[in-house]
Amino acid sequence: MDYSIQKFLWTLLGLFIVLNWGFLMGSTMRRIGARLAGRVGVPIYQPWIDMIKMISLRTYLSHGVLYYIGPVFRLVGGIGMFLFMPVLVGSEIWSNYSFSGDLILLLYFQSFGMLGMALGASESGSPNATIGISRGLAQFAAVEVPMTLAVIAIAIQHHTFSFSEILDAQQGGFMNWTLFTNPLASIAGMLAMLGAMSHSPFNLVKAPNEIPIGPPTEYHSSFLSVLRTNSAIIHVVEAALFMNLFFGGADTWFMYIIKTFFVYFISVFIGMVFPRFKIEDSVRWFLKWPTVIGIIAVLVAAYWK
Amino acid sequence: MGKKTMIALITLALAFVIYPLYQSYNGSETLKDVGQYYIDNGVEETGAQNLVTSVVVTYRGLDTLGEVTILFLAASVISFFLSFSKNDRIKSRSIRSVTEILTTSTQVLVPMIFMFGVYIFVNGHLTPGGGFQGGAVIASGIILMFLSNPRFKLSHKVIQFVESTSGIVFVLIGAAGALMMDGDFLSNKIPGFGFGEVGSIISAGAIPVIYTFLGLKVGAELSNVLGVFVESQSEK
Amino acid sequence: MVGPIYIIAIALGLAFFLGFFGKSLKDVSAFLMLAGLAFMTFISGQWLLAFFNGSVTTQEIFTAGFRPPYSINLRMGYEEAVMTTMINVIGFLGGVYMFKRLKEVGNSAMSVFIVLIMSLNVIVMTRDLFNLFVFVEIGSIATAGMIILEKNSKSLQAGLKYLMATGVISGLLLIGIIFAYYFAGSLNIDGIITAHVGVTKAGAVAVFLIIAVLVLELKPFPANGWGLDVYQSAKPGFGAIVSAATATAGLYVLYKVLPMGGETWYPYIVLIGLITFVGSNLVGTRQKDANRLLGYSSIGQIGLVMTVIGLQPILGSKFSFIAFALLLNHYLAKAGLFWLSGIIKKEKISDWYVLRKNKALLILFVIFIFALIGFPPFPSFFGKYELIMSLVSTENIWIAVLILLGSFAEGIYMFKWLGDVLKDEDQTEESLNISWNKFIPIVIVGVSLLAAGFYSTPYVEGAHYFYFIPLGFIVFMGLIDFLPAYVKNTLSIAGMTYYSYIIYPLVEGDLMRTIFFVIFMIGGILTLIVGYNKKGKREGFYPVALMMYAGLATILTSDSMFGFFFGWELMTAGSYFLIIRGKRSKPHAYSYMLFSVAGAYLILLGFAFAYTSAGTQDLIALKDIAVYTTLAYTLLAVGFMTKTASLGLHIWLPGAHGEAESDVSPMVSAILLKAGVFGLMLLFLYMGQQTGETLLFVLGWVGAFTALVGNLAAVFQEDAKRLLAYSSIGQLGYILFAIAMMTQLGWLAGFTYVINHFLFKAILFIVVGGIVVRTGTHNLYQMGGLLKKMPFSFVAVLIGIITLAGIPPLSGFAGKWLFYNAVVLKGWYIQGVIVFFAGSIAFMYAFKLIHSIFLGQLKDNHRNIKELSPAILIPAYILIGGIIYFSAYPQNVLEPIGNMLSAYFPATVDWSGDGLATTVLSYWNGNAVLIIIVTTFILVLAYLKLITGKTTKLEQFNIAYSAERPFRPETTHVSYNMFAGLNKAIGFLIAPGITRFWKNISDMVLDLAGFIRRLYSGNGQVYAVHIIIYIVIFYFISLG
Amino acid sequence: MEYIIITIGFALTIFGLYGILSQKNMIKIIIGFSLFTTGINIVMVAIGFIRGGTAPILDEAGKEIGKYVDPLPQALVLTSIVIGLGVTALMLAYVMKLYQDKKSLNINDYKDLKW
Repeated sequence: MDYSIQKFLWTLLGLFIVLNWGFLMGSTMRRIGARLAGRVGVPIYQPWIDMIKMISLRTYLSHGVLYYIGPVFRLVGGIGMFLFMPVLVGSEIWSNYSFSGDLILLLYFQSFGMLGMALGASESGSPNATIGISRGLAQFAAVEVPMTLAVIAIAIQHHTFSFSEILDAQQGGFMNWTLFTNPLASIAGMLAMLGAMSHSPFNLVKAPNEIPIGPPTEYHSSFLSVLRTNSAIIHVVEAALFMNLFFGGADTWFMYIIKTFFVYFISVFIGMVFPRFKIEDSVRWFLKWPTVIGIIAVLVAAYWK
Repeated sequence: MGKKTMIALITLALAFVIYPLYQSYNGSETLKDVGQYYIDNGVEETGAQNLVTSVVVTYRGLDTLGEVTILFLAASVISFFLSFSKNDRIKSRSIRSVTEILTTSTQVLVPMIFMFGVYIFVNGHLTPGGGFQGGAVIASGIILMFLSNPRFKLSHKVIQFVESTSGIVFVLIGAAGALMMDGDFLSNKIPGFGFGEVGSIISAGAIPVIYTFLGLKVGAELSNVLGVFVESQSEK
Repeated sequence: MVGPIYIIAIALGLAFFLGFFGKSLKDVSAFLMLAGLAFMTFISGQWLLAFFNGSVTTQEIFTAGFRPPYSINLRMGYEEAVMTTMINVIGFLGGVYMFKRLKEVGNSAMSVFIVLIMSLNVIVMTRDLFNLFVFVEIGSIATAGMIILEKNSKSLQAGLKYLMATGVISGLLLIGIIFAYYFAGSLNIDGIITAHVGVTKAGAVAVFLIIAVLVLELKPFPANGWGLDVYQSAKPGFGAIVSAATATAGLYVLYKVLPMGGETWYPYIVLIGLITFVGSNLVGTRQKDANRLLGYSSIGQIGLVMTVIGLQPILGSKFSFIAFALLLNHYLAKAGLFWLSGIIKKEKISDWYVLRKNKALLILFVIFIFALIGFPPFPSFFGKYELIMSLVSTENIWIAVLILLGSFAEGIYMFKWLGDVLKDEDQTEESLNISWNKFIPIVIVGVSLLAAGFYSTPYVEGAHYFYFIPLGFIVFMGLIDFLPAYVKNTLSIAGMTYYSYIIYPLVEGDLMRTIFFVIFMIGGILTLIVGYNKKGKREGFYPVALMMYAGLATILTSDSMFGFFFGWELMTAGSYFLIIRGKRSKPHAYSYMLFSVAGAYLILLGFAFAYTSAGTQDLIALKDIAVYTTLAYTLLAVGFMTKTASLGLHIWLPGAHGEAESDVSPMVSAILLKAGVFGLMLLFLYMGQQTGETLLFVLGWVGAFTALVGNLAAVFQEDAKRLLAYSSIGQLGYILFAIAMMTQLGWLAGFTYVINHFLFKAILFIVVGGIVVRTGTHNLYQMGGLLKKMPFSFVAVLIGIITLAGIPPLSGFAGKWLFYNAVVLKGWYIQGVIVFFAGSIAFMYAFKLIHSIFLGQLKDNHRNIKELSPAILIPAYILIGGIIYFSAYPQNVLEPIGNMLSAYFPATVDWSGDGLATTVLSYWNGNAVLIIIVTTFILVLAYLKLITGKTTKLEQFNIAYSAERPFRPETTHVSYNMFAGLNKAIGFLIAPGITRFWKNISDMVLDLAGFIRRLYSGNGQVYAVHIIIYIVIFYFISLG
Repeated sequence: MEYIIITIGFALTIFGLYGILSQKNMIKIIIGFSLFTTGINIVMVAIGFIRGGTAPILDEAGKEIGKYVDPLPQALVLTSIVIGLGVTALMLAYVMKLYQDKKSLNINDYKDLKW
């Protein structure tokens, strides 16, 4: 069978796994959150039901072409991130399309989906959407700083931007994880992740009670289903990204699931205990502590090199 | 420190600047070679026994031409003021009363003054004096006329005519020198004007002629200036 | 040949002769006067010609048939011939100009005028001191007379002040002369020179008095209040004579008499000249009265020439050209300006907008201004260039600096004036009535200025007639300005295409130049195409646009520093006029010009250092400059950075680009800025990594902060075009940062940004400019929802901002990728992070732009708006084609550049056949990324289509909005202060501190000027005191 | 003898200058100018002086002495006198006009042009 087709099918499979794992993880988190709040919470299979419901809706209202294209952009953004990142360490089959670009590509590809979302949502003309987007962008810009610092620190440390090499460097015992070999960078990175995941305290972007669910305000039915699909994927992928950077990646699907769950859980857990930041506060916050830590991390790394 | 004192100081500073000149001066026994040259060759070269005249009219004739021009300019510029004050000219000037003595003495003196002036510039190449001096004397006669008769008016036509003719003659004589082969502007070796015998009226080539016209011109110009002053005057 | 002596004979004869004419024959006398002046001109002219052909040698003219020192002699040499011709020509033209007025006043006025001109001739020719004195007196009396051609109390006062001043100084002159005779035994200048009277103290004082007085005749700053009053109150027609003819004579006399004192005096003349040039121009900055302003400028220019005269021993063989070029330039330009003032008849410079009623006069005015400031192709440009070169190469750097300062001060008020003329609200209906006799002379001097510039070419190393070819075309375009726009547009495009075709061989083979060639020329043509959607004549647009492109082409093709500078200034001038065409762009064009001029002077100094160390004008001289290395390179870098609008030098850009016309913005933003980049790149390549270590490091930081501040400011803009303008600042910051790294990757990134910025900024400015015109507003929050009206524009902008934000798969990402590698390899981590932060901010304003214009709520007044015209969209889409190609095959563009760069830097990136780029750190396959993303996109789109049934379109306001339907788009369109949160957090970073800084500096200058000019109390007596004080101080400096 | 002359000359020059600079009445200023120029003229004459010399007129009277002063400075003086006269006349004319204009002879009243 032709290699490229083979590759394509394997990747599709991986995508499918990730998607469902994303759904499962999401509902689990909601249950945990509910328990912490003393509620029962949704059943585990809730996301699948939602999907079916949304897709099977009859009425499809559209604000225009971009409103239609927006979710596509968004999902491509999510899938793309999945594609450009190897899933399992050292596995040729599960390396997806990471040969066409590395960490840098991934960092900038985040914006792709965001742009699409922004375009689609703001064509709807709903002020809530636009407000949400503007906040999202501001926060994203701030989060980028510690993120970049962490990435650069790692790049200095391992002298590469390529995932596979970063991962290889972390193999052989958890003491080789970046988390331990380069704790400062890891802290900066993880703090950045909180923003990237945009859970509370950094979820003013889609502040549910202030501007009903923010950017996706106007979305419903199949459009929303696409967005949900994406968020399921993106959560896993984001988690996987940090897993690969700091937690030595995963050599089996089992490790993959464990670690992503763990990483994701951190962000959610912090979200449970902290109140929500105003946008300017979160921007200030990210430009303060995480940035300082990041800078120190970079300097240290540079010094060691 | 008052303004005047400051100005005094500044003036003194300038005095200090030029003091070395004063200091360096010691009346000399001998002439500079230029001066000596004039003494030695002046008479032969120009035929005038009054060397000042020969220097004024010949050696440094260009200066003299400029001099005349300056008077001419002054007169012309001041005559702007006439056209200037066309509008605000006071027709009826309050006339001073003039005493009998002044009028009579004027009638006696003016002709003699004119005569004297003419004498001075005609003999310019022989005795002290010359065109300018003579012209000035003539102008003084004119002043007297103005004083004696406030209504007296100079005829600008006449003045203009005298002025222009004499000026042109001067220039022409100068040019005549240049037009001759190997000749120079304002040289007084011009055919028709013999050097004659030094010391007599008819001598020194073109000098007497030039001086005569200079005298007329200067006289005319000075009187012109006076006239303009008087006319554009408005006493109330 | 007619002897020079007849100048005197004719003039005086005529002057006296005019007395015969009564009031009746005024016409006859007037024509006689003109005839006389013409004949004088003829005499001196024929001598000039003879000397030019070398058919005669210097002639001594003796008077009275005796030789000097016993009699007065005149001299007619080459120099005298030139000077007298200049004087007589201006005399004749002035006579023509003042024809009517002189006739009114009468014969006496004509006589005075002709005598004045004659006296100036003699002053130039005479070799006898006392004779000099006499004719100087004639000159001043005649001047005092001419002043009151303007019959009012002011001119009377000016006349009296003038008489008092000249009276005092001529008295002192007389003392000097008589003692010179006393010591030298001769009045002949040559005799005195040979006598060396200066050896004794007293002799020195005598010489001092003579020189000091001749200096004072030139109205040196600050002892020149009387002169200024003359300029202000006299008839402008006569002001021209004073400024041009009298000054020429005076300067020549100084030049002639200076040897009497020997070498020692030259430095003092330099000092006086410099003080005059700088001081006079400085004080001029506060002046509001046109004629007095011209007075300040005249005195300044005369001071400059005086400086050059004093520099004679230093300049050596170049002296004649420099002095003559500067003198002639001043002579023509100032005469022209005074004559213009005589036509305008407006005292306040702010009333000069009436000049716009007559295009020809306007153009002449512009020519004169630019000639005075020393722009190409005017003689002063060549003169100043040579002057600075010689000064610096002879270690007289401070003189050079002061001269440039003075010129800059002159620029301050001249360009203020020009701006007022070009832009001020025209409040009057009355039209200019121009009589031929006033118009012709101005045209003559204007044309002579151009000719003089052309003929200065052979005297300057590195100058070619080649540079004048485009200028010729520009003149042609100016002449056919009456044609409709589309014709001229076609012609311009044709012209540019052809010229590009001519010069391509010059850049061929040099990849770096080729890239900029494409940007400048092809980009130029594309932006010109946009011009097709302009209706009407579009007067004056094409000449200046072409001027800018001609300058850019010259910069690109010139192999000499001179050529580069020529092109640079040409480009500056052209872009200035392009920018000032915008409705509200007067102040912005002004600050643009000031920054450009200052920058150009810095560059000039840098070149001078290079010339000093290398001894050649070839650009290669910039390679390892030996003298003042750091200083030289810093000057050059800062000079170029004024054009790239780096932080601190950027304040002109937003307004200049934002307020410009819709198709000018792309020209000045996407194309013009690259000239600065080109300069910097050249500089860095020549400078090399080692030499510029610290400088480069600093520039790196500057670049980073420029990027941050520029982008941040863009985020908070509500004005669409200013947003783009600020974004340009940011982008140029990236480029500066990238090339400052001086690594192959850094430069690759730099080039990528250069190309990308050219492509997307051109697209964005073209389209947004078009939209601004369509919607009739600059404000983003007044647009919105235009997507449905202008889909093509939307796509163009979308592509633009994706590239801008560096989002994969488009070519913007190539820059980012190279950047990351470069930064980590170079080790500029922190700067790098700042730049990346700036990058994510760029994404914000990119979104704000597209959202506010195309998305959100459509405004009621835009309901029936049309898509942009093809003239705009076609160029935009051609550029998009460029982006797509670059995105799909980055290798094809970047690999050759990389190879080119590996000549200068170690190669760090290599390309495999299938478009995979690898560095030691990282890899990226643009081609693959594009394919993957496009495929995924299609699949996902198909999936969505699959799961989505038939959609129904919603009404505009049919949205979930706090449970009610908004009814006004204004209240629902979120755009104003969009990123309030960010502003609260880090808005303080863009507090307008830098603008305030420059404001304070300009205030300081103006206050200083205001303080100094209180010297000019207006009291004639005080001016006399000034003169005495001046002499005393001069004495204590020179002899004390 | 000649020292007295030149001293007087310089003194007049300086005094005249002081008058020009200090007096407020324009007529007086003009008088200052005449003093100034006169002083200079005297200096010029003194420059041409030769001890025991007589006027440079080579008639019998002169020939007896046989020693003459320098004729050149005298010629120059003649010229400069005339020039001085021209200037003075012109100044007077100006002052006259200014007076008709503002009815004041104080130079401080004529400061319409400044800065």
